[in-house]
Amino acid sequence: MRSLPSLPHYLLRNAEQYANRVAMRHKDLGIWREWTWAEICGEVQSYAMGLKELGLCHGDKVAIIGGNRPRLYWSFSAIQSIGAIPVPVYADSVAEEMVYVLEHAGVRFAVCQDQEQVDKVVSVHDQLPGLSNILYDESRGMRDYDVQVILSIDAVQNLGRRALERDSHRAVQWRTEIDTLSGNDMCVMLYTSGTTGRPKGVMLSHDNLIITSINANTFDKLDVDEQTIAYLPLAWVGDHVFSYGQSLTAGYCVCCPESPETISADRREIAPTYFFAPPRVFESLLTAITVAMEDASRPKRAMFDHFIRVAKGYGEDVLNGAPLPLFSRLHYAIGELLVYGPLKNRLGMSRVRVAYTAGEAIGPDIFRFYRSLGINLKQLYGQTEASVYITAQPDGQIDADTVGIPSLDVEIRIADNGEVLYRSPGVFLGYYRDDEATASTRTADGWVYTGDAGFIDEKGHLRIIDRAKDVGRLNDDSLFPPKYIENKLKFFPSIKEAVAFGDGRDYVAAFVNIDLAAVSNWAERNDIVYASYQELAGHPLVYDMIERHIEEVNRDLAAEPRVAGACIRRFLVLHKELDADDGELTRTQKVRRKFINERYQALIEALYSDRDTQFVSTTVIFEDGRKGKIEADVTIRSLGEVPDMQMAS
Amino acid sequence: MNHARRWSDQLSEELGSGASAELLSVDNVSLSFGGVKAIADISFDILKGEVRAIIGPNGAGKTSMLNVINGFYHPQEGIITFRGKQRRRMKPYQAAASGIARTFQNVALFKGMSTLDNIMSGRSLKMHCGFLWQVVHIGPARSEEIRHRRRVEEIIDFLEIAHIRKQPVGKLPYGLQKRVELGRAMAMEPELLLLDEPMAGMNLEEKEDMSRFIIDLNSEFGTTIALIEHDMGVVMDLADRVVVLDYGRKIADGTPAEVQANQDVIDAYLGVAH
Amino acid sequence: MLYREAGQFKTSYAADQALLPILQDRIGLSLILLVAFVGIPLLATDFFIGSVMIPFLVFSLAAIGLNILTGYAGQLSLGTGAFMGVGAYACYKLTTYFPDINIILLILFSGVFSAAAGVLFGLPSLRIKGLYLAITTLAAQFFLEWCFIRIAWLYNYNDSGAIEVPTRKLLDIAITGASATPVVRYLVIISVVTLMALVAANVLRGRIGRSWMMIRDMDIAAELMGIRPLRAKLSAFAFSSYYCGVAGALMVFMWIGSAEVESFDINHSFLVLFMVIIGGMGSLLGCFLGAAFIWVLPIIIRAVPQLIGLDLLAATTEHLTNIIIGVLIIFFLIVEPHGLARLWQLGKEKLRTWPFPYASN
Amino acid sequence: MTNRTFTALAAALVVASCWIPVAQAQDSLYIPSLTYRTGPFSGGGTPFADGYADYLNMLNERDGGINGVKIIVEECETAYNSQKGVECYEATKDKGALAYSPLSTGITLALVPKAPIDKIPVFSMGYGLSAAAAGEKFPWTFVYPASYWSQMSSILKYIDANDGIRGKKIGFIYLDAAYGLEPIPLLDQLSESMGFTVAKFPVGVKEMQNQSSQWLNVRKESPDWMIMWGWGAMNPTAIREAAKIRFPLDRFIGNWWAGSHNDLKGVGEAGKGYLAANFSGLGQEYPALQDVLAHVVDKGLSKVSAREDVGNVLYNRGLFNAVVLAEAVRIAQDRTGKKVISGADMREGLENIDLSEERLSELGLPGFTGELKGSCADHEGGGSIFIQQWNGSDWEKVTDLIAPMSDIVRPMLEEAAEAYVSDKPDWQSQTCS
Amino acid sequence: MDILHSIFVAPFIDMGAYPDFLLQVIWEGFVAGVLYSLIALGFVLIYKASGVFNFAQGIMVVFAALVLVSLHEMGMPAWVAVLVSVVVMGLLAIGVERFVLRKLVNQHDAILLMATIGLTLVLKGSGQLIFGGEPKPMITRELGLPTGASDWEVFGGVVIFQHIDIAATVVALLMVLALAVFFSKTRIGRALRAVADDHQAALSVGISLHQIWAIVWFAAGIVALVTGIMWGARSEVSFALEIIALKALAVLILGGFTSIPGAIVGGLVIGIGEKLFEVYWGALFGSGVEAWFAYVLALIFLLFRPQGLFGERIIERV
Repeated sequence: MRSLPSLPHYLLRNAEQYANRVAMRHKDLGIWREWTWAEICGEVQSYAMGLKELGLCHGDKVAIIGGNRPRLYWSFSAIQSIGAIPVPVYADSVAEEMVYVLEHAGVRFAVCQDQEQVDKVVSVHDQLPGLSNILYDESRGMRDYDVQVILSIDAVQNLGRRALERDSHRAVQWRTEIDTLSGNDMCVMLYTSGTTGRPKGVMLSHDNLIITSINANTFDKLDVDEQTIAYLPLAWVGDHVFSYGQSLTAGYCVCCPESPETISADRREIAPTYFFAPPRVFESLLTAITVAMEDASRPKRAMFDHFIRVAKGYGEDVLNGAPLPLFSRLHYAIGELLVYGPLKNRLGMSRVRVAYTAGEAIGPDIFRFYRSLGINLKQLYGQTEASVYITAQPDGQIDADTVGIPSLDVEIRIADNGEVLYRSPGVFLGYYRDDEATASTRTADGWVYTGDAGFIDEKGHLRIIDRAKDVGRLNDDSLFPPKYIENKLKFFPSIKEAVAFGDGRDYVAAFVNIDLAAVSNWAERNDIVYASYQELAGHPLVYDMIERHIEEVNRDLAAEPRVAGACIRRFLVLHKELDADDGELTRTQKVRRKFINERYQALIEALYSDRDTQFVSTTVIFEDGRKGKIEADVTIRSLGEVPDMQMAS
Repeated sequence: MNHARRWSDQLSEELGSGASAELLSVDNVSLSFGGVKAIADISFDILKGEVRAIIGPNGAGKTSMLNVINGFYHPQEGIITFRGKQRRRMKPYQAAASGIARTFQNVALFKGMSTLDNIMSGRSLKMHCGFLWQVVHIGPARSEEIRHRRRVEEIIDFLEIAHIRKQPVGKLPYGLQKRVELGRAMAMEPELLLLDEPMAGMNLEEKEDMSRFIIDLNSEFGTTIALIEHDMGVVMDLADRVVVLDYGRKIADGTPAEVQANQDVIDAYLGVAH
Repeated sequence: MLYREAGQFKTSYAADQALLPILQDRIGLSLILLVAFVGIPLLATDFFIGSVMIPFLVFSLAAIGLNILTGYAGQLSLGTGAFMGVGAYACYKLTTYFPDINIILLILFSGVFSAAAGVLFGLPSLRIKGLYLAITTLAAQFFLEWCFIRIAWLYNYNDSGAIEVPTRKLLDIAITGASATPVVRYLVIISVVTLMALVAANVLRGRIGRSWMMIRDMDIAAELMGIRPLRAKLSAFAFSSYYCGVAGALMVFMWIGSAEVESFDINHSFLVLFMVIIGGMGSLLGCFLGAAFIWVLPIIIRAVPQLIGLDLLAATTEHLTNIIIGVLIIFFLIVEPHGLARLWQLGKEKLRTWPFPYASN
Repeated sequence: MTNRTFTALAAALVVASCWIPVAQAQDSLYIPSLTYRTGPFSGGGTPFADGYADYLNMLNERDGGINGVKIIVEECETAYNSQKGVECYEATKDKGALAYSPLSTGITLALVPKAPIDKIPVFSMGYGLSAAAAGEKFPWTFVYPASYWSQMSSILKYIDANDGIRGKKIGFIYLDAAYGLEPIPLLDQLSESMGFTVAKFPVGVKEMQNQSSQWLNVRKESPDWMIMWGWGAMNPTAIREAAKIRFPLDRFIGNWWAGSHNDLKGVGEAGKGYLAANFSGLGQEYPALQDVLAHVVDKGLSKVSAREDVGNVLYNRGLFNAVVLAEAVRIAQDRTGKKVISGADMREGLENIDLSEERLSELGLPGFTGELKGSCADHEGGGSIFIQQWNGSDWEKVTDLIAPMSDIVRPMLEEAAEAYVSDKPDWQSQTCS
Repeated sequence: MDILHSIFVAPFIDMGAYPDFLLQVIWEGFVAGVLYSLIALGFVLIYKASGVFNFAQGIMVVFAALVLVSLHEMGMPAWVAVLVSVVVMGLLAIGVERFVLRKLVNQHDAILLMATIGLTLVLKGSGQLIFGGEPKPMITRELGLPTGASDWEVFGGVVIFQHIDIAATVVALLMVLALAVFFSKTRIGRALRAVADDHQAALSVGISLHQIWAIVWFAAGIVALVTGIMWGARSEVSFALEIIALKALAVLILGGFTSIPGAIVGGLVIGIGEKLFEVYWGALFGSGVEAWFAYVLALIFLLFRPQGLFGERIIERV
């Protein structure tokens, strides 16, 4: 199928081809409001006209700040339709973080969801000389702002409508203008949240998005009947592709939840057929399931456990359509009736045809758990620079440890140092105003460095070990892949976060962050009394439990020759939760390794000494914004015995 | 970009210029129960659009004052003028019909109903559809119900309680119950909203939320508010004018700053013997 | 477990406020109605229809009446029996004077008279609350009972002092009187009860129903929200008594076929009250569950010794029934004071959240 | 889960109990017995039910049934409650029930219109609808051996014979319900023709044991005679109250439901002199009763609590009820030639009943009651009663049979029957040649 | 005019014309009132101490009397039977506390009321199951209660006093006195009074709430037994008595739920009132007005004084 030149073209196509199909839903004021493609096209048209009235021109950048709201998605289309470039910004970033992006992109307009975002932009407006207008979606609290500069999307659309009324020719003009867009034009600029350094503006073209979207739709046979729920950050490439690009190209319906608190209820109501969630979401869902089942009556729990075992036994085979004895099929069918079906129903996943997880490694147990229930959960590997898709698992070829085969039209190469490179139609135009970085990432012949180390296994599936630059070596020269180790640790429900050290050291040591929900539940069952997170984290029995987990990880590591030298010798349980507000995690909840190295210098040193405890004092920012100090004596524990490599192998 | 300015600032200027109309005035009102004087000869007024605080130590007659204003108690003496109409005796439902709503010191929600129904109940006065239509629940009855539901949903959205929309209120945490009660009073779209200790028993965060709602309510919808509150910080932040009661008498009336400086008020709060 | 609600979303307030927003409930109710309207008339024995279903439906309707007053509007009443009597006697007089008007219309109209009686005896509710009011409704009960005997006009001066139901026809099929077959009477009753239950559900979810619940939950707050207590309470009395009246008329005209004052005595008030308590105050479903429980359980208890071949004295069974019902009432109050409907509600909630023990998210 | 299991079990039971086809009587005579051994009137209901069941069981034990066909007596408890009575009726009628004796005015009124539809006769012996004595209008209902109105006329005859009723004031104290209201039309009618005045004292069902105001009124009105239509706890209370206000008890006459041993047992000596109407014999000294004692009571097959209860007024009345039914069965068998008969055959048997003095002796009940001969038109049979008096510890028969004033009563009955039928267009009547 | 005459004039002329009869009516009303009061007293005892509106009080009267009579029937000497009956009522009290009240602590009033309605059914069923449903004569003579009557010739007529009625009055009086002494002079009694005001206070006296509930139910059981004996002696012991017990509810309205003097005065007002009304006005309405008089009187009374004769005025607070 020949693709159309730009995303607005797809909007026009859908408005014609799928005119009366529901394109978008939004739970607003208690019910799901619906818009058909034709309606959306009309809204976008008047919106675009209004933007033009306000003086927005081809090539202008427009920041979009907010949650998953229909009008913000329409903003993308409206902006793109007049050749301007939308720049979605993470809504939870504070004004100081935001100002860099806005300033760097040189935005002319900012489209904000509500007063909160408007206030942020207003508070830094003096640093943004190019900013001329602020638009907002929700009018609550907005009545006292200057209506000349700060105006609602509704008002803009009214402007547009009036303009259209004045001059009916404009509608035609709008379409002609869209026709001038070409596939190579920049379509959107996405700032990567960068684990290191400043965010970079990834420029993606219409073709990047359109071709990858179409390829993805083809790969998973997604069509106009899909339902998906948009709940991930607008500024993240994934949402832009899943909820915008793929929706436009396939014509399927995107549903926006009512509020962050109601996402799971809203997901249950919508029951999406196509669903993406980072491993974290699946993990916390599973934890919630486990915790909730702890409270179930004994027979029910026994039944639940039984059928979960049954599912573990042949659920995956049922999903893959492998031949099975009749009895097993029956057994599984009963389980489907009693457990899996209802469970999927509660999770809002009973209609899921394709579910993806990516971004990080997912625990194999967690991964298999969902698959065994009959949810077609798959992994993919992607990047902003690739318009997401690099590799993905095709149906029936699923393995928890791999990220699948190269996506359609994607080529993959492994560099000598183990770094993965790819080349695809989705490869970005370049970093905005940063040719140097562009050049160092993308070779002249179009290969892009992913920054991840990995290898292709015998079945042709890609396996990712770690960030290429993070893979270090111990003093005895054995390989140290920190993230690989951390992920193994994090697969235990009681461990929320882990940070491993070892590069240039004698042995591997680790920080562990307990998962409060899981551990407090465990503590309750074991009659452990505690007053605070800190006390629980320092509890000897908690240490014992963590120690057992680490021993298990060590056994696993020892079993793999490539990383067998990286067994953990010493660890500590952190007295506080690693927090994005304190800068310890990125907004996407990734560990800021460097920052932690600096902040917890004393603890790290203690890990490599023979001390049993170490005093530490940290400054934290509380939820209400006040600053405070947390002080603690953190216990350090050595593992009695590291598994013997020979025995293991 | 400096154009953004709070409307409340303008409002206080207007108040200062004395342009605002009197919404309610209480003139020489006295109330006693079997010989015990709860309110003795109190007069004060509430201007349209302002936030008026009534403060005073425990037992000062604050709640009794609210009860008099909304017709639950009938004062033995004195006259109440609301929107230019004088009255001495009035049934609570008549007060409600004339545009006075209130919340209660101890949450007085309808425990058997959901959040949604509780707030819907605030629309009772605005619903008029006849019995026969309700019986069949089509036509006007249904469209009326839906029309008001929409309005109620806006309040739910305003108060950020969408996630408890369908939960029975009895089991909600106290702070949320107070919020629902405010929503119920808002649903009446009153001219005058009486809030009896809207922040009693709340933690700091909840108090901040509630303050924000009260300010927004006052500024966005122009609702006149009279509130009883113990937290002086809150009163000083919210109120345009304050009246201070003690042992059923008025001892001070003025802006927060004036009242704070008043010696009688300081004595009353410090518990100087009378 | 049976409830699979994923994918059921509402795009309008009308759908969101529907009586049965959940698809599975709609299917369930449709099945029940199918069985009730088609299955039972085709398959069940006359005994089952005549002595189980018809009384069950009549009492369900009476229980709806009482539940509206007690469960929804919070006004405890012990006068249900008498209000049923007013309906029955009114219907008798109406059909005497207007023999040509369809008896179903007359039955429905006779409720108006008991509604009027309800309003009259509801007047004290403005000043009297709770148990005190319950006792004053006893005045209604005993005074009306006395009227039913003393005012011979009410029973057309029959020598027997009882009302005897004449045969009345609809489309040439006898629907009252001895020649009306149980199936025909059953179909009439179930139609009336279904219709009236629907009406009750509609009224209860609207403004009027809400005003009753406001008065019940917090009468002071309700008044300060603009509800006029007298109007709300009296409308509850009227509406409730209307239902009781129609139930009474149905009881006499469609079930027993004759009635003297004993048919409306205080024990009936208690019987209906038990149904409401066991079924669940403030629940329409509870009315049906309670009526089924109180009416059908004794039939089962009576049948059990026979089924297992035990030769118990009829009287012994009767006493045992009393004891069992009494114990069950206490048991239910201890286990679930809000009745069978709440148990069903909890069970349904369990089914909805299955396999989780509660709604965790 | 337990909850659901319970519900399921209950549902299954209902279904089972309601859909299992009822066993049709193939080779037996099925006679249901609507009893009330519970409730406020159980004091009267219990001995009646005992006598009823014992006689039929005696026939089974002694003769192997009637003409060799076993009788099945099934009790169903009504607690004197109309709704339960109807339920009992519905539950038993399809088992081949031959006749119903509901022993309650309320239930009788409910069953009378059903009888012609279901073709099962109602035999309300000395209670129920007086008008049912008119057989032409009520082919399916029988009130042998006398209607309330006949009884009232006999009682008035007794008063007239003893004291001369003209110019006297007669007090009528009655249960304020359908049962007590029944004889009032006749009383009013006769007061004119016989020249006496009537003072009425209703006793509410709830006030049965609280009659002091009624009797204060009696004292105020000071009637010459008192007649009582009472039942259950009303009777002893009334007699006590009468004694309290010193009303002469030998001028206080109860109807046949107000003159049992149960009523007077507790009153004892204080009730001495009290009179009551009756139509069934007293004591156990009848051969048939001896048979009952020998074949049933002594074998432990009876539910009577004490052997001496056999022969009590209500026991014997229940027994008499059974005698009439058994006799009707025999007649029906003779007339139809079938051994196993239907309800319709039973109706014929009842209509052609003929208990002559001779026949009674054959049955082992010589002089037990007056002659009873039914016919198509006459569903009352004899109509005679006798008066008995309480001697402080037992009843004594003090009069011979007193025939009713048929000349006055009969036309009134016919008229009442006419009135009953008038507003029922498709009522099934019969014409008697 | 005739009607007005017969309502407002004739009855009083009647009363004046036969004062002896008027006295008799009042006496009869008084005795009935005493018995109403006794039943109401049982209600009040329980309501005061546990806040339970004991609907089963009426059936307890029947049950207690039935136990007594049946025990005697089984051959037990009368006074032994009385003692055993007391023990049975004690067991009943403990059972009710243990299996009903304790499980329903802190429940709503209405729910507790419903529970006692359930209890009514249980007592009714088990009473009939064990002792049979037929009315039984009270063992008046065996208990040494007087029979017979005395005449008092006055106003040219005669007033008859039944000795059993006099005895009932005396016993009721003694009962009230005994309760008064019990409440004011004994430790448990004081605790009971305290519990009516404040549950915590009672605990400080060292008696558990459970014990207190058992004790008041026991006390109410004894009141029921006495009531049963007296009423049984006037008529018979039968389950029909239960309905009459409902009249005690009207008495409670008049007297207030928590006032013992209220119960007594209320009982007498209703007893005397209904007899006077029935005898002098009843004929106007066609007699039988006693069935509703008490309730209608209570209703009218409530309209003017919702808090009862001895209750305090309720001030509603928000």
